[in-house]
Amino acid sequence: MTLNNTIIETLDLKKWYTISRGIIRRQKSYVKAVDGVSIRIEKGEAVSLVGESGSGKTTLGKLLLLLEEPTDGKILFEGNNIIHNNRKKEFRRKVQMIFQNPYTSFDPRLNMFENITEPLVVHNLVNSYKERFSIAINLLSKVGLNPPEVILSKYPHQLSGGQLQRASIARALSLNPELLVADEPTSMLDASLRIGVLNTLKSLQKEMKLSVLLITHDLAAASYLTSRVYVMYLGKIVECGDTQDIIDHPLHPYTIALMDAVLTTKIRNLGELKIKGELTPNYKDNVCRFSSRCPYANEKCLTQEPKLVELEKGHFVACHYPSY
Amino acid sequence: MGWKEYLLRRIIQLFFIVFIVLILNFLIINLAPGDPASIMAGELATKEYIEAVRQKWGLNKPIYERLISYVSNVVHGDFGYSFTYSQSVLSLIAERIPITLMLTLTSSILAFVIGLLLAVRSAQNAFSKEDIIVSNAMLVLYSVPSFWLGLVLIGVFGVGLRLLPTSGMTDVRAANTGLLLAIDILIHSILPISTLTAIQIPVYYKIARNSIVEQSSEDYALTFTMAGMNRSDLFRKYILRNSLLPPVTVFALHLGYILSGAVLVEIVFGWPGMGRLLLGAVYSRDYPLIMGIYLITSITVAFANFFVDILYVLLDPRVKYTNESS
Amino acid sequence: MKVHENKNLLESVRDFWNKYKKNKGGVIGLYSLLIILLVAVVVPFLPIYDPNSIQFGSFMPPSLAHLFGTDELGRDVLSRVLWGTRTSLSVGFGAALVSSLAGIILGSIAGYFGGLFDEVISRITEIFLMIPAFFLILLIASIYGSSIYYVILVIGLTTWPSTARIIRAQTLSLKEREFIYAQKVIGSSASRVLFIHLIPNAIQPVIANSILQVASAILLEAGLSFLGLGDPNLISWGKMIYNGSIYIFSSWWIAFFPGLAIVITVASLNMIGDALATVLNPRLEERGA
Amino acid sequence: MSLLEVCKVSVEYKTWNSKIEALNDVSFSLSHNEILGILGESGSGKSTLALTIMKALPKNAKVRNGKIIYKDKDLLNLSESMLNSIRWKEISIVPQNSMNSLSPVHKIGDQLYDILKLHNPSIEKKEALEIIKEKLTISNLGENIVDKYPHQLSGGMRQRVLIATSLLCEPKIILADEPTTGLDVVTQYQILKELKELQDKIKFSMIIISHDISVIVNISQRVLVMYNGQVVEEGKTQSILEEPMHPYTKALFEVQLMVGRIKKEDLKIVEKQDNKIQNFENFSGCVFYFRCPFATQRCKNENPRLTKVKNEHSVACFLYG
Repeated sequence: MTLNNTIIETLDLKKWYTISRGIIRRQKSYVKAVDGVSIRIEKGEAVSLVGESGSGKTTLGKLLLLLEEPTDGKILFEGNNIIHNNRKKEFRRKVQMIFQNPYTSFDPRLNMFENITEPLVVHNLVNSYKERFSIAINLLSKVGLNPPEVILSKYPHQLSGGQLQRASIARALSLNPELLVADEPTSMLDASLRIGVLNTLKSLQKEMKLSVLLITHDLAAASYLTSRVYVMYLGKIVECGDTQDIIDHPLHPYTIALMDAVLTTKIRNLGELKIKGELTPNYKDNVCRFSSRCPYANEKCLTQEPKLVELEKGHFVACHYPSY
Repeated sequence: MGWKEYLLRRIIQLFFIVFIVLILNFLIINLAPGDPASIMAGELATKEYIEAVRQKWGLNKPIYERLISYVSNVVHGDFGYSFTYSQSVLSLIAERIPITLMLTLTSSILAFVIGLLLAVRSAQNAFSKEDIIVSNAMLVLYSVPSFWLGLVLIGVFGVGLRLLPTSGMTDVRAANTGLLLAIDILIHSILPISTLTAIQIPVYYKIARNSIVEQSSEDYALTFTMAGMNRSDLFRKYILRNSLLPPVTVFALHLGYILSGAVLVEIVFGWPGMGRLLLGAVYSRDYPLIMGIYLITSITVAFANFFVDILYVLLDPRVKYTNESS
Repeated sequence: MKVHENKNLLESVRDFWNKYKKNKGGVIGLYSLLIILLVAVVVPFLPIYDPNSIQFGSFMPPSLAHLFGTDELGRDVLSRVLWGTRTSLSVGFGAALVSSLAGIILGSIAGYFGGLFDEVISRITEIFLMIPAFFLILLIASIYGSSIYYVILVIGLTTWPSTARIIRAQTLSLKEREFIYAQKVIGSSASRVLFIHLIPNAIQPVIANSILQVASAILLEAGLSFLGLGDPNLISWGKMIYNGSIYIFSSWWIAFFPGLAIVITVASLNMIGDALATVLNPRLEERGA
Repeated sequence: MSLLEVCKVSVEYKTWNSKIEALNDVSFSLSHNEILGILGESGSGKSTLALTIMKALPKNAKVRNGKIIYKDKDLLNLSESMLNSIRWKEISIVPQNSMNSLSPVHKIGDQLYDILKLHNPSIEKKEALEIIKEKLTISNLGENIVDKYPHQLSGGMRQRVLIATSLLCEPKIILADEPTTGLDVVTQYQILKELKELQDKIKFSMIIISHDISVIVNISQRVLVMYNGQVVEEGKTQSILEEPMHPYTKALFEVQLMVGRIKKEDLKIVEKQDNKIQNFENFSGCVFYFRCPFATQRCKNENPRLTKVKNEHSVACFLYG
């Protein structure tokens, strides 16, 4: 693949939050929410970022959208470093986001018409009310919200979670973006509505050749929607590769545990997971961050932090003892 | 961060705030139209004295030097000299403190206890007729100016019913001593203390009631109800403990006004405390005295806030004494 | 089809009113405040005596001719009480306006921009919260003079911290809501986010607080006038009480009626504020055990 | 023989301007040592059901009719003191996990002691502490938890404390209301596994309430599907897995995504527009009418009753007679 096919790329991206303690001897400690992450999304590609809460995946999403300032590292958008760049306005038009909580995604004082078409106003893309209205109608039918005229006159609290999440997609699409970041877009929805939103995203991605980054804790959703996966643990990418590859034979013990823990409607014995404790951000420098929960951890894992290496073609893992 | 360091930081903060109050005070004097020296001396001061004040506080020097000499004088306990009373401001105030404390401390404690008891009763029958009536009555009481309530009580109990003395701390004509004097003072204090108590009750009532009502609908109340705990146990053991923080905080904050909170009522009842002092100062434009009272009040308020912060850490295990920022 | 149907806004106003009107105190407060406001506006046209006329006898007790009696100079107490409405309400609403504006702007800037802005504004807020407003106003009024504008300004500028704190807290929580993030994602400017989306959504709890501030400003002004530090050119309830207090043993009506006027005005405001706080804060609404 | 019998319970909430029917003629029974799963989306009335059984409904809720029989007594008709002797000792609940499910200013040990003491007034402090520590241990927590405050624990640990609390008096029935909502996948798995193991070891009946079909089918022996305050399907887990009947249950199964089984084509599901805009007032038809792809005129006018179709498998749908 050539470089100019990449829509967005991060290079060793870091976001450390400082916690300062003491007044006389000021010691600084850090929460390394994102700690040296390099990911890449190609044009028209759907990629997912999978991890538990606390893994740093949401922070990474916010960094990508320049909602947070990175501590260190680069974000290349279409080949240009976008941090401290004066092309933000253009970037804002090309990269859009769908949020986790649909109920708080819209200004409660504005009706859906105003909410959905606000990006057009901000970017001065419409000349008349009529134009704005017809674009809105068009957007709503694209995301399957019917009847559009009725929906547009409603206020956010009058719609259901599923409808709001579709409206959220419509708002994002109003700018004809190239990249769509979706942060847990279905986790707040009732089970029977989730698939509809995922389907909408899926068909739009194909139709419009959108690049999509799906941030999720749900491996099933990741495998349904995206072709490549990054697995994140405590600020680091621990495994990445083709979705099918990773699901067929995961290499990192964390990915394996994550997959084991997913319950489906296929009944099975609830056996012991090969993972201990809960995710806690207390770890020393230069150790494998998963070692405190890893069943295979030994001396090496406690003295040397594993690097992300390509074990198979396109399948990377950061583990000293990947399970072949 | 440890407990000691938290304390230290709070103490530093306390001094910082007192310092700011001093500067503010300084600015008010120095930015006023006219001669700051005559303001610092008061309107009754003689020319010679104004000149002496000018020298002493360095009022003919540049502003930063003035600030330094002002702060250092105040830090050394020199709040200035009251020409009206021919006495140093600090000793004047110190004399009145116990007299004022008698009223303020008693009434604060009474108001806290009565307010809390009423709140408990109201909140346990929240939204009942009784609760709504008491709540609204408290709102009305909260709207009554203290000095007017004092006058109304004087009118009813002093003038109308002729039951209680209405002015002063003692009966000057009787010249009582010992136990009789104590009883005399007590009788004289009934009306001012009642007035002060009455106007403070609504403050504690409102905060405590709302706090209890909120806590009663917390999830843990449901948990314990489902665990079979009856209402009175649940209330006594859990809801009360959880709802106490806001009223206790307000009580502690109000203690900041312990020296000055009663001035208007003292004036009405001719009580020889800080209030009378202040009234006199206002009438004779005795600026050093007014500033002295303002400074003392600011300092007690700052201390009360300091005290509240410490109290919070002691009472609420959720408060961490770290200063996290991102 | 019309998209800008205001039916929903109307509906929500109606909803709000339906909830509000269940609070009896709030309704009584609202009606009585409306009457007081009306009095303040139409008082020059009312068929009452000139409040400064001293042509009547002094210390006349309440009678049909003088419903509230006359004062030590023989002025009609009723017409003075009615004229005093103007002073109290101007101080109350003026000071609350100053304090709300200052509080909203400072609080939202601190909350939204965070960092150094927040640090500086929050420290200032903390310090101002600890300033005993009454005594500062007293000091300033005695040194600088006591025109009503000073009184309004000083009360306003010493009471803004409570508003700033509420707005800051609101802004901090709103800032983490997705719709504010969404604004940034679509490229809205900071001022657009702040003034179109953030402040309008954060303002609800401030409304109740501001009404309560009107009430406390009226009380502050009364206390100040009681000490003789009110605007000497205006008729003020506090000053009337002070004058009357000397004659409380013989002519109770001189001090009583202006005090009653304060209580009614302040209580109306407090009841409205309290009702608004209850309606706007779902945690205080009636539900469950 | 059944341990708990819920008969035709209807509950409605009164808000300041309307009435909402939360439960409508809900009936089911619970046997000894059985795990019954109640499946439903938010607003289906499943949490109201738990509160009704515990008789802890908020003041604005009213039980319109019905009985809840436990040991020949109708829980809905018991006096407060009789009820308190049954609560926790016989029936306890794992409440929905939140920051404030326990008092934030009391130590966990003290709170558990208070609950234990309610039902064993004569118990000595030392003995009580012993029991508390034992319950914490079997819930996979350290004994040092007794000296902690709730805010010092992670979400998973708080959930385990709530489980330990429910076990304190060794009840016959435990209701678990969304025991894993808000926890991440790994913790969710572990908690469910622990709950199942505890039930196996200590033997009690359990009603587990969840919106997550995969949670329900993996832990329960029998399933009750609720929609809009009504039971729409009921049966053995195996039977429901083999043949879900109600269109709603079918939809829930269909939308389940399976890891490792990537479908090349899109999932086609019975999704109609969700119905927040629909008006339910004065509607007498089937509760699923507005979303059902198979709805007929009859469904609009008439509400189907729960009818037995197969052995221990009932459904409320006209498609099945």
